Amino acid sequence: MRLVTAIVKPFKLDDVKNALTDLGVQGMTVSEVQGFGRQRGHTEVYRGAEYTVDFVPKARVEVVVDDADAERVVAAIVAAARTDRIGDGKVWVTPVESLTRIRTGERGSDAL
Amino acid sequence: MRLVTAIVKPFKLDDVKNALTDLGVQGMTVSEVQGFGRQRGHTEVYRGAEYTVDFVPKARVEVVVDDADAERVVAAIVAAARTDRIGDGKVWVTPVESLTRIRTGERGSDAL
Amino acid sequence: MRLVTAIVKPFKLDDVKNALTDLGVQGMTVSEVQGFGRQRGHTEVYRGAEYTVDFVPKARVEVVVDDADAERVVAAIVAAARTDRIGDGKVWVTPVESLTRIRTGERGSDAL
Amino acid sequence: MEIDAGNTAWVLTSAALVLFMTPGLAFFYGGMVRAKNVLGMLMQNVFAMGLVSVLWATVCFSLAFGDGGPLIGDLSLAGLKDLQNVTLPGYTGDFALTIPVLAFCAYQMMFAVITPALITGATADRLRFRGYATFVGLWVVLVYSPVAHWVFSPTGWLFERGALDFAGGTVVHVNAGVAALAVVLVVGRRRGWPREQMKPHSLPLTMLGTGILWFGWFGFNAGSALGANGLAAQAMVNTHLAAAAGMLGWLVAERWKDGHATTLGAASGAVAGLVAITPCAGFVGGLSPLAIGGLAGAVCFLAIQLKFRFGYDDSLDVVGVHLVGGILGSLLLAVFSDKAVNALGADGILNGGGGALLADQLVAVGATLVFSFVLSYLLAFGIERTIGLRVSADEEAEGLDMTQHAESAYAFSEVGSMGRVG
Amino acid sequence: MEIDAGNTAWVLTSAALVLFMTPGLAFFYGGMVRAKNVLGMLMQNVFAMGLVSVLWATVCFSLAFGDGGPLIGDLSLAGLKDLQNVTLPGYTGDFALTIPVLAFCAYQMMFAVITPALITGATADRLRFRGYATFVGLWVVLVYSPVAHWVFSPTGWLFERGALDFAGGTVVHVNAGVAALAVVLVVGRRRGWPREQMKPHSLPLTMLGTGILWFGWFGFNAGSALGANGLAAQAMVNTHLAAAAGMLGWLVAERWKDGHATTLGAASGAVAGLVAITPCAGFVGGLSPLAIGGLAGAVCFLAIQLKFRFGYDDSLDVVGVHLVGGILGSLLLAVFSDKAVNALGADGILNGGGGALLADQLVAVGATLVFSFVLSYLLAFGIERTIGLRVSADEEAEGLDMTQHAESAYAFSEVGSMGRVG
Amino acid sequence: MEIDAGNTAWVLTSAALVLFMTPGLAFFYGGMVRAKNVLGMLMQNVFAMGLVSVLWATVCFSLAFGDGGPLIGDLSLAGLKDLQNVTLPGYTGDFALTIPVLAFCAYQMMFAVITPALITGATADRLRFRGYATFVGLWVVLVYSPVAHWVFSPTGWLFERGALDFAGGTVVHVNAGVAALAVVLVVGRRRGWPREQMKPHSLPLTMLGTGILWFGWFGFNAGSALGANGLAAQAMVNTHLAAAAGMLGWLVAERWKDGHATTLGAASGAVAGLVAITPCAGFVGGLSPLAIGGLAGAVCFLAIQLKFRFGYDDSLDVVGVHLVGGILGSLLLAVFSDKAVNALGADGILNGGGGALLADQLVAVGATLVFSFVLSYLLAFGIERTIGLRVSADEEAEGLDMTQHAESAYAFSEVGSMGRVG
Ligand SMILES: Nc1ncnc2c1ncn2[C@@H]1O[C@H](COP(=O)(O)OP(=O)(O)O)[C@@H](O)[C@H]1O
Ligand SMILES: Nc1ncnc2c1ncn2[C@@H]1O[C@H](COP(=O)(O)OP(=O)(O)O)[C@@H](O)[C@H]1O
Ligand SMILES: Nc1ncnc2c1ncn2[C@@H]1O[C@H](COP(=O)(O)OP(=O)(O)O)[C@@H](O)[C@H]1O
Repeated sequence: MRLVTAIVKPFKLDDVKNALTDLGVQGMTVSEVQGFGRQRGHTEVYRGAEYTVDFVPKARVEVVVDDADAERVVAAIVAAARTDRIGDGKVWVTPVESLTRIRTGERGSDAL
Repeated sequence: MRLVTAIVKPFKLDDVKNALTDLGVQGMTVSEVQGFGRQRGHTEVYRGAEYTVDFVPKARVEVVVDDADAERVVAAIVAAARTDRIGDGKVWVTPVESLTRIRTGERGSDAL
Repeated sequence: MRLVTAIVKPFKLDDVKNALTDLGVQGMTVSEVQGFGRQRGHTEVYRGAEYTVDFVPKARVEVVVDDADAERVVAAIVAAARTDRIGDGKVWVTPVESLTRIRTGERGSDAL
Repeated sequence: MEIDAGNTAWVLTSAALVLFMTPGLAFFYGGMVRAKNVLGMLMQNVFAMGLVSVLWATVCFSLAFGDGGPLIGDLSLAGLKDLQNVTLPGYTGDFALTIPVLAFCAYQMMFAVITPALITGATADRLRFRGYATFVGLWVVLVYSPVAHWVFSPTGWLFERGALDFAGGTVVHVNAGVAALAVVLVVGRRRGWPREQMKPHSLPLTMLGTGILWFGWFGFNAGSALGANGLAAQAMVNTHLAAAAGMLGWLVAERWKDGHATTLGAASGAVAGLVAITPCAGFVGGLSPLAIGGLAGAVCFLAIQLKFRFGYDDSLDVVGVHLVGGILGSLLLAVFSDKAVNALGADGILNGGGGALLADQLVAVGATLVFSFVLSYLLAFGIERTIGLRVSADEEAEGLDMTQHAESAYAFSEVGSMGRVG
Repeated sequence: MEIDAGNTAWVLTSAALVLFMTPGLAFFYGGMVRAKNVLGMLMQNVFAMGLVSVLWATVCFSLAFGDGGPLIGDLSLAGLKDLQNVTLPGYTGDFALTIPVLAFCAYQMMFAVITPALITGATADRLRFRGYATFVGLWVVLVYSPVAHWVFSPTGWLFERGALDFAGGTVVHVNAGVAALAVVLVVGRRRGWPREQMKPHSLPLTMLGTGILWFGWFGFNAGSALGANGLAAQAMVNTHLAAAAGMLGWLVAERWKDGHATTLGAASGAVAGLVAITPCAGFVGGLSPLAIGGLAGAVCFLAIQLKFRFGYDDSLDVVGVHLVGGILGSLLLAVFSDKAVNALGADGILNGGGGALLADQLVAVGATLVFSFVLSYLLAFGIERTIGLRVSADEEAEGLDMTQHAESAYAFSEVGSMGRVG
Repeated sequence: MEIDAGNTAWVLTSAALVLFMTPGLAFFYGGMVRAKNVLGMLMQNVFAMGLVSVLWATVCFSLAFGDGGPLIGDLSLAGLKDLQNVTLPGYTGDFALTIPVLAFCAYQMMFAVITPALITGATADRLRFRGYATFVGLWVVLVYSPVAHWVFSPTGWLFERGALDFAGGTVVHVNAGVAALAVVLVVGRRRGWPREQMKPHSLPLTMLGTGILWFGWFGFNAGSALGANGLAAQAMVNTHLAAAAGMLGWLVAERWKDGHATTLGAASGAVAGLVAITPCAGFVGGLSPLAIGGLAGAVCFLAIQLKFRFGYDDSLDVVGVHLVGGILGSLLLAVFSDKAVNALGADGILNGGGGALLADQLVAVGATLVFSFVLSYLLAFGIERTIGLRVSADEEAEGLDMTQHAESAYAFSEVGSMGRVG
């Protein structure tokens, strides 16, 4: 199986979630992250002292999928998260050797 | 080596931690995540407006282990995190090419 | 490509970020995590009741890099995050099958 | 008539209580917005404490209580010129002050501060700071001061006509409520509303604001007796009971409609009750505050649903609570008013006063609605076209805190707040 | 005796201060619970401001201060029937009021509001809202009103007997504290207690509550002089010094036992000192408040450990602080009381008064303990068996905020609070 | 002269308001520090409410207002010995009290509490609790009490000389501000300052503190009239207008320098204006508070940049705001003072009083600066060398909350706060 990890803009998360459910993906795991990249951070001022924050809030989406679905999932995420502006994020795919559903102990695709 | 990643119910985290330490696992990394899946979210009401929250708080556990231990670790997590109710979560295993302990620079199993 | 994941002490994050940018790394993703390991947690007291907290706040850094750069990146992180005290953390490397830049759809190294 | 220390002590205390309401309002509203806009909200309210106070001392107090005609005061008191020795026009005979004019001026100043601040709830998350500042300054001079003169000053035309407003049902709540509607119509909806979820980022902060508002409202209403006497005590009892009944009224209504009694509902209902009792506080007695407050709680709960029906984004329900609650209270006063409670008042319908008072109340409410709506709309429109009153789409997405004030409200985690100085 | 404006100003101010204590208590408790239960806690307290106030106006004030016998008032004042012209039974001669009866009624109302609210700390995280609402309503009528009559009304049997309680040591603290114990015994422990960790989710919120409580307590105690005079000043000094000494007493005790002086300890000790000085505030002088407060701080710190010994889950230590502190203060009064401070009081043991006062205090404390415990237990038991007073295991795990009120307290991150409307 | 109930009501109210300022200060400062140090900050402030109050009752009140010479009082009033019957030295004739001495004692006690608390902002994030506690105790006895005697007591040498300080410009702000500088020089900078970013962890908490401080300051300044009269009203108006103008002054200055009007700037400017008006509140009139406050806002904004120039880590700008603002206000008083406002005052330069008052003010400021700086430095130095005043590098990195108090401020997520009960 494959693990698709995507870093997207937080306000795009809902679109990504919907795109994936439309594909029939049944579940995903999301977390809050801070991104560093071409998209610069911003500057804050407190009592005349300037603070530069290099990190930008992003959402991290993890989806375990069958090997066959990986490419479609990536494409769906790219399509849904895209704003054509710097900072849209990345998607990467890594191999998964086994997946287990805790509730039932099912393995592999059945655990999805 | 292997990286075992588990998504579990937050209140089960302590049990998982204890199960792993009983197995002799020396360390793990935990993070807060939001889960989407068969377990539905909930509805909130603010001044008469209904808000549907699709995500459920989960805990994400990462453990790097020797190849030999991966299966036992997965089994231990499944046993400890199980409540037999929807939303118990998943465990997946991915390959790790190298592990380094920052403090000493040790590699591989020695870094555990 | 490779995904380098590092668990470091939060106050070392800035140094790690700078070390990586010096190496020419253009981006990374950071998240807040709780670590469990040799470095023990601490004890809190509320109205005479002692609470033991086993987890220590850590920062998790993820960097996708070209295969060729993986080792140099790991070394740079180790050098930057090291304080020679228990709890400095770990770095591990996992294989990445594909990387896509959402904004442009570029794949592989071009997506970095 | 000479100064009474007891009355002065109570009015000074009340002035302090009313001042405290503006930060209270800031927290009440601030807790309801998203975390990226909370400082913008707090700033809009706190800034009113600065700008409005300066304008009050320089011109507004004189415009509101100076010796002009029935429509507006004059500039004779501008800059607080020797208030030690002056007697305010109309404040003679039954209305003679037993407190220093400066104490009265300070007390009224706090009303002028909080009234425009009330508007900020309706326009949450989308006002440009510079445009907002301009609006507030002009509004308090051109809208608040005249209306305060009409209703509060014994020389004002509505006061002389016999309209009653003990502590600001029309001057404060109807006035700010309808102005809020006008500004909302000019600046439009928040992007994503009503589809996108914009839930309160900190209800405990909102509850803090609620507690401060309830506490301060005793100064607002009971202080309007301008003395420490039976009338002040009556006003305090009425204020508290209306808040209590308002809470219960709202909770019952929402439990019946949505199946839940919510914390935010309890807070909102209490405020609705407080708004509605404001004009009535010193004119009614017995259990009427329970009727007035309870009705206000239920009616305002239903009223806030209208924005979805008609599609105006009254973000934190200023129209639904302050405009509707203010009108309701001003009219219910004509029902429950009782001369046995306040000889300077009038008898309402239930006490055999007939409809005379109701007519006066309708005139007062109507005049305030028209005048305030028209001027507020023109002001907002003019500012939007010149300085700009609404932020850009990007600024709105990034949030007011960052874009208007270069700050962020919270930094709980080391990781979240990394960066370097300079 | 006629109305004095200065006295009225002070009592009105004090009423406002006491009202402010209930939100203060809500934050004091709310900060100590887990984030999933904070709204449930705030709601329980704020709701008391609504329901209890309405009941007070309709029946309780009359039951407590109306013209009944030594055991309970009557309904002659129900609905606040023309309080302008009435003289309260017993409030003649030395006890004649110099303030409007309505001001006294408002002031006492705030006491009735906060007393049942105190109970919520003991039952944190596990009460069903509907059952709680029922309990509070019945409790204030059936338990609070009679006890207030016994002790506060000059026609009450404990008052006549000579028992002293300046501002509510028995009526408020012993009464609420023992009721808390009763309800805890009915509803049982939180799941996981004491094994599982349930640490405070926001100590700054708790410190805010502490600040508001300390501030409001001046109205609670010094306001009970019912005038602005030397006695009120003495009560204020005593109140402040007892809070200060309570803080130090607690900190010393915990530093000695656990090795740390904690922020929560400072807050808890101050409250313990304030509880203990409440009955004494207008009867003692000199440095006795330091002794009373300091003792209370240390003793209450030790007392809160008892719940672990005996296994009752007094979650936020209402029993350990209010019951123990209230009893301690009521009895120490018999030691430090001084007629030189208050001619209407009595001399305690240290001032040559012998044990007479101690006997009366023991009777007052004992009567309150028995009456309040029994009725509270029966009420809680009856409600648990009918409406249900405790939430289900799943509801408890998910938290009161979501299950009782369909709300969540905080939404700091966009990711955390995603979702769609409707 | 006999007790007046109205005056007493106002002074009791003011005492309560001033007490409330210390928690307010705690939140104002607490919001500005990092999340790992917020409890340490709150604790330092709240602890002053405990320790200083006990010392005030036992010795300090007597040292400040007892019958000594021009330099210091005596111990005749130590332990608040029968204050009912005493007349305070110097408080006769024009200065005769119309309130109970105990009310005056309570009121002054609150000033003694907040003054050392002001210092904690400068030394944020690095004081060892035990060392801090020792410092505060000694400081209030050895530094605060004498200075209060010099300036406030009619028998003090600066008072007799003719120096004016209505509510504590020198006694409170210059005194605490220069002491803060001394302690900072002893303990040194926070590790990482100024390179590392240490941004405020909760500006809403800071805004809460601001609201409470503004509210309480009415008690601080208007209460210093020691009565409810025209002077108190004047002081209240001046206080409010100076806060308002201070806010605007700061915002204009920072917008011009950094291009942004910030929420923290609004709060800081209001406090700067309040500090500067403190000595002047009861001596100036008309629009002078706008000039004094506006100047203070702009000047303090510039003053806080000095720490970067000179490299002292005045962490939360106590020197820049309280020392600079206090000196500024004390000297501007010599410009704007007006006998028409207060016959017991003097005419300043603008009112034809010439430079006489300026000379007295310079002496008062100078004497306070030298005395407080030297003693504070020696105290801090001695404690650092014995008990230890600064935490270790590791403790500083881990934070005061954990290392000094074994607590953590927030636990919003279940995951973040896992663990087992020890
Ligand atoms: N090499 C990388 N490894 C891991 N995450 C990265 C990497 N490069 C970028 N990211 C993540 O992607 C986000 C967007 O990248 P950025 O360079 O800002 O814009 P874009 O992807 O449009 O070029 C960053 O905020 C970061 O979270
Ligand atoms: N395909 C997936 N990829 C990643 N995480 C998943 C996936 N499916 C489910 N999860 C995670 O597992 C959690 C539980 O899944 P859910 O379907 O709700 O229950 P169950 O695991 O019992 O079938 C989800 O909340 C989500 O965090
Ligand atoms: N087997 C593991 N898998 C994943 N993370 C680990 C593992 N062991 C340790 N960690 C992470 O590394 C951090 C440091 O480990 P620790 O044993 O405390 O110190 P050190 O790395 O110096 O031996 C831990 O807090 C945890 O976050």
